[in-house]
Amino acid sequence: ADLESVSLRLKWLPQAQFVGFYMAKAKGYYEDEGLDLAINPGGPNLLTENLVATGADTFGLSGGTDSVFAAIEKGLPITCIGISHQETPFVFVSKADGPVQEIADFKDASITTWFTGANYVLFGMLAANDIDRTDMNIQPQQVSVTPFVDGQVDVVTATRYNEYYTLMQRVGEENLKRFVPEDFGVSFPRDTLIVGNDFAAEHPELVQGFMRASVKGWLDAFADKEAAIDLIMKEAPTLERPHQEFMLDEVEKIMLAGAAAEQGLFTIDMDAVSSAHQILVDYDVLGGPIDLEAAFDSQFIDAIPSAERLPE
Amino acid sequence: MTQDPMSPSPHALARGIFGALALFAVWELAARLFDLPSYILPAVSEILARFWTARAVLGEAAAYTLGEALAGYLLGGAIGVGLALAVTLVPPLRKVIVPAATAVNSVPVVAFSPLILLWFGMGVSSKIVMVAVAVSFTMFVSALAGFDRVDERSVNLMRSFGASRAAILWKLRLPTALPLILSGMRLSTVRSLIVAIVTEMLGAYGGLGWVIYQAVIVIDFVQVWAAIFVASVASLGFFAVVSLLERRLVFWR
Amino acid sequence: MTPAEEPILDLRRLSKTFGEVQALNGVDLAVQPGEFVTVVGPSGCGKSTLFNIVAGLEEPDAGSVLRFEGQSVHARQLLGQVSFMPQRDLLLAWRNVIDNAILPLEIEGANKAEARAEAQRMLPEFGLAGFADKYPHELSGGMRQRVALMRTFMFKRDLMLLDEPFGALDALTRTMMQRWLLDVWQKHKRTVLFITHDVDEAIFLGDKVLVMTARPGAIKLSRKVDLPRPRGADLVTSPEFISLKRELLDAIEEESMKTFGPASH
Amino acid sequence: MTPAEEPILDLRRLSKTFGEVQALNGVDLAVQPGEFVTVVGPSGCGKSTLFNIVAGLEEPDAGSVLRFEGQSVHARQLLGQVSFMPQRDLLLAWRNVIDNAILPLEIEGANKAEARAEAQRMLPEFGLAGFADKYPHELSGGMRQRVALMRTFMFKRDLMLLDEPFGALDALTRTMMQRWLLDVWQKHKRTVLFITHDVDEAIFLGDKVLVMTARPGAIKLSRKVDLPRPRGADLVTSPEFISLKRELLDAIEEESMKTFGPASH
Amino acid sequence: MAGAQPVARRFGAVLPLLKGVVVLAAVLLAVELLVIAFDIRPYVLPRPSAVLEAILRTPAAYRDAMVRTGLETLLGFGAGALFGIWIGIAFSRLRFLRETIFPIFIVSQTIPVIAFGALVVMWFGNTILAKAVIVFYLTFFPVTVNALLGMRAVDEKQVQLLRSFGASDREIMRKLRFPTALPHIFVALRIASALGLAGAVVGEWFGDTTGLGVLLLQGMYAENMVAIWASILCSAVLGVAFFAAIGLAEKRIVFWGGESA
Ligand SMILES: Nc1ncnc2c1ncn2[C@@H]1O[C@H](COP(=O)(O)OP(=O)(O)OP(=O)(O)O)[C@@H](O)[C@H]1O
Ligand SMILES: Nc1ncnc2c1ncn2[C@@H]1O[C@H](COP(=O)(O)OP(=O)(O)OP(=O)(O)O)[C@@H](O)[C@H]1O
Ligand SMILES: Cc1ncc(C[n+]2csc(CCO)c2C)c(N)n1
Ligand SMILES: [Mg+2]
Ligand SMILES: [Mg+2]
Repeated sequence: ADLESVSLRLKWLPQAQFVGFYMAKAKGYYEDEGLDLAINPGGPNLLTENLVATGADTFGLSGGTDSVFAAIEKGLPITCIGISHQETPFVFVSKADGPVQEIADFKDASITTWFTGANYVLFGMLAANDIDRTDMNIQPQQVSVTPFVDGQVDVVTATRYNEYYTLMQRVGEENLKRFVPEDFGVSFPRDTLIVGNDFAAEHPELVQGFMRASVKGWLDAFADKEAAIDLIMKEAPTLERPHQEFMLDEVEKIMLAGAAAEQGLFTIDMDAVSSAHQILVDYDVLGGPIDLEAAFDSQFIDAIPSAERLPE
Repeated sequence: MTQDPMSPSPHALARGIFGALALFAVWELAARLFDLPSYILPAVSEILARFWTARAVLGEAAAYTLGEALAGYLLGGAIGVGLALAVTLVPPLRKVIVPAATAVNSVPVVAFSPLILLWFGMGVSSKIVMVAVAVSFTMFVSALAGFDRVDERSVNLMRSFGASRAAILWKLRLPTALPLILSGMRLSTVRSLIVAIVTEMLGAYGGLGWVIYQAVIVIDFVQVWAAIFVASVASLGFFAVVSLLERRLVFWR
Repeated sequence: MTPAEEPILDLRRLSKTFGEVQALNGVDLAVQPGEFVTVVGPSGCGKSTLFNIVAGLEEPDAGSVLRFEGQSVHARQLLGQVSFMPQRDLLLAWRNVIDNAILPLEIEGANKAEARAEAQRMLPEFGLAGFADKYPHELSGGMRQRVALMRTFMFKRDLMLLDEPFGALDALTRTMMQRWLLDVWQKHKRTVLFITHDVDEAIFLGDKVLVMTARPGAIKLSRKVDLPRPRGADLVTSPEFISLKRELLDAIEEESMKTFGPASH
Repeated sequence: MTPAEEPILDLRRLSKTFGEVQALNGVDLAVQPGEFVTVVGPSGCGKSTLFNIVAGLEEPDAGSVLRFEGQSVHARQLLGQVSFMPQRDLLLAWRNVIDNAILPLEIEGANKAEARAEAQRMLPEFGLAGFADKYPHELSGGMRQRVALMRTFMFKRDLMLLDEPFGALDALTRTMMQRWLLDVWQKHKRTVLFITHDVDEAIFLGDKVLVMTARPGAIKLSRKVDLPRPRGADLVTSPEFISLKRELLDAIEEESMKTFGPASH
Repeated sequence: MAGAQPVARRFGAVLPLLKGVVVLAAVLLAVELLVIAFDIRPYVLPRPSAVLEAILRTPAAYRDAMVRTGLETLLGFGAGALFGIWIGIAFSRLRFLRETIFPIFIVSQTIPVIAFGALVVMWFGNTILAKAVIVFYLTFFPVTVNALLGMRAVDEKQVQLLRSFGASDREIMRKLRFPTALPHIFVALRIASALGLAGAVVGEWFGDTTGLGVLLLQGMYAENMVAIWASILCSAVLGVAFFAAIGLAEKRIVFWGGESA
């Protein structure tokens, strides 16, 4: 049959975080849906929304709800058609025997976080706990967690599947204390699937097919993690296998958390979306509210029955 | 002979400005004609307008970056010239330092960035070090070529006057090397800013690179371009100042 | 010129070997105070090497005797003792006329202001009046040579070594400079050792002309020049001049034939 | 040398002005085929300017008459018509001896292989046998000059202009080259116009010596040299030589005094 | 001397290489001992043996990365060198063009490419071409500058000599100006080779699957110091190889040593 050439732009380089898409491609699920799909990695300073909006890529696994809001506000013609990480994928970490034992201790602590979205999660957590952040010591976080390990920083931001693994390796999990945003009333769903509006209008069936194939790929990856990790190690042989195994386990938890636990993978939980949206409006990151209904389109993912989007 | 096409014409400045204006005009026209969205290519007018509205942010960032670039530039220049001096004064060092410097320079500076960010933190010091690394090799090569250019006969003349090594260095080698050192410094100006900006994009507390990084995150490409324009103007200014200094100091050509 | 005096410079069996190359082989040479001695010889015969030794820049081979002002010395002891003018002017481009001239005084640690004042006073004598603030690139070839000479003169040592100081000049400018040098020398009365390729020049200037052999260099011939001073332009066509020139040319030709073999040249 | 023949080059009232500077002012000059004419004159008097015009590189001022092989021509019509050797050898560092020599033939569009073969045959005559594949940096100064001369000879034109071809050589090497040039010239019998600063050289080589005035240049004096050929080294001490030299030197001195004023030099 | 020369020539190419390898080995050994002696933590500086071991564990990955990055650099560098020379020639002949365009070229060099990854991907896709274009952009400029400088360094007297032989402007360019500019051009090529490699590495940060830039990035974000040093080592090898290759070419092509006469 005639396959339609399309591409999926990831938010980062190949790693277990994205293995479901590689699995679907390896098993031919995209071809079954009439798609000849190329998986393009991302990189720093490469914005998935941008590439999808200009038509350079068809689909994108973009930063998260926050970057989708920004794109919509700037008028980029894209729509979110599914959310991968149902809850905030990062946590704030302090030392178990350190000065920061509860959220109130953040007040006098030195904290680093990524100023690429994670900072608003932190602000939201502080606000929800009545902590005034105006004269707190919050600094941008660099690639490395070493300043935290060395004790120069009290609180560090970590993705649950990446930096947290490094921290466990270097400090030991028993010596770490986690502050999970959801425990403090804040949630930022991330790793959003997006598509260009024109493409979605012209080829709704292909979008539908893409979602179906992707879901199947992910379920296969969860079902046979050994094979999934093999696949990733083939894509990026210099990665460390134990880390990737840990990553897949964590990603599975995040992808099946919240509303997805009931409704299945890639569910768009509009409650979580609007709560994240509200935080960004409150902090004037967004100039004003955006039309969430138009920006988040559940029709494609909802067309797949929940039973088919959940592991056996 | 007909007029020499190599020498500058009296219209050089006007032509340069004309070229820039022509480019801006084509750019503006293209952006408007094809109705390009700003995430592809914003119109020049839009960028210039942002120049003004964001002048506080951009000005502060430019000062931050220029400060880093300048510090790294001076440090790198000192290291480069210092190494060249060491090699000149202690000839056996040459066999060690020249290949080592070549190897270090063969690695793109960005490859060192994670290490330097780790060793020197996210503040200005890591930027200064990165700029210094990038600048020092150029300066080392230029200064060494300059010191090597010294006429052995002039050295002998100085010796016949009873001059010490230090006197020869100060009164002869350094001035002889000055033209090449300064042309190396002129080339390094643009590079020092670029390296500062790129390093800021990998992690910083401020500066043009930081502004660009933030702007990319919120898909504000007008801001990105405005920051680039500022960087270009700053580079040209830096370049011009050093060129002027060069003309002042190397008056004998 | 009182030949009975003790020589200021006295070289005996002076030899110099660079690795495989023997540059000088047993040079014997005595220079009296106030004497103007000119040296000619084929290219590569070791003239500059001889000067380098006397200026203290190179040590001669063991067994050579080097006496200066009556004392046996190592070459390096002569560093700073002899005023040396190398083959080209070697002016420093970033120093103006005055500052180029006072360079040796500066190195000696003299007071800069005083040195400058002294140089300023000497300018007219060197035909450089009004050029104090000019930089080398603003001077003609002849003027640059005069600055270099002035620099050598300001380094007040009893013995001056001039290595082809006019080598780079055209014949006419060179003639002017020669006359001028004799003028200045006669006023300052210093001892001069002067290398040249030009036999006319050697005779015109010297109290004594030395011809060196081809490499390894030694003194082949030494001739007193008994021509009256001051010497004018018409001297070159006088019979004594011509017969001396003939003798010297023959000696040089014999030596240079050794150098300019059919293939080696 | 038959003076009755029509001159190959005939210049009348030739003038040249650069902006404010008048370099030449009414040069009158005729050169017979096969003649060897030497030109002397103070530095900056316009000798090179004269050559540049005859080589076709500059146009003279309006009113000047320039006749070549009996025809009135514009200077630019002479481009490629005259073989011109500039003051320095100007060899191309990336071409070996043969390829430097055939450069003008290559530009004429000649067959390269044939040109090379011809150059190869000429090498021994220019004392360059066995040096075909050497590059300029492997040659001594004298050899480089000979390659440049060979290049000029290979560009077979009736008129050759040599601008101080031996200016950069030391006196001894220069003498060797002069003798050799006369040898080659006598074999090839070409017309030569030869600039020099050296009066000895001008007399030694020329059928006729021209003395130019100080700037603006004109012909001050023209003297036939009635000395027998071939000329040997001892010629320079002959009475005729000396009296001619005297006359020329006086003329030059008069002119160069205008150039070397106390401040202008 | 005459006998020693052919031997020296035969080993001429191998000997420095051999010496380089020995020196490199010595340096690595010294660092190894230093790290062990001072008990330096791997996050500050890993042991060279660990780095080598990492490379040997997945040699194909590092080999492929070097081939890919090398190829990108080579393509862009070749194009940049040719274009740089060509535009340098054009600029030297057409003053209007030079004075109008050249300032824009200078300003263009102040744009940090990594800010425009998206534009690069949009215009050139995720192809090797995109990386080559970045390398090209970084390399052509120094070459143009030096080509221009070199052609200006020509001895005007030589130009006149060729004119007197009846040479045209084109012949003067081919036979005189260009060869005179070659030594300057090679200085630029040396500078450009390091810049070009940096361009290729950064270019691979715009969504690529193989290359030293990809490995570097992965090492950076996984905080895998060993992997970072492994990619640094590989790019040093690549960079030195490029530098040496240019040096070798220079020795061959500019055999006369750069002096113009
Ligand atoms: N440092 C050195 N090492 C090796 N050989 C040398 C050195 N200095 C001079 N020579 C050799 O010694 C010989 C004499 O050289 P020198 O410069 O004294 O000659 P010269 O008479 O001054 O020649 P010219 O008239 O060309 O100036 C030459 O063959 C030269 O190659
Ligand atoms: N292109 C030019 N523009 C302006 N002035 C020039 C130019 N060419 C020559 N002159 C001037 O014309 C005069 C004659 O110069 P020319 O080079 O012909 O002298 P020359 O006799 O060859 O001198 P030399 O003996 O030093 O070679 C000089 O004053 C020179 O400055
Ligand atoms: C400034 C900055 N912002 C965000 C992240 C988080 N992040 C972006 S890409 C990536 C790897 C893929 O998971 C991670 C963890 C970071 N590290 N640094
Ligand atoms: Mg000498
Ligand atoms: Mg001239």
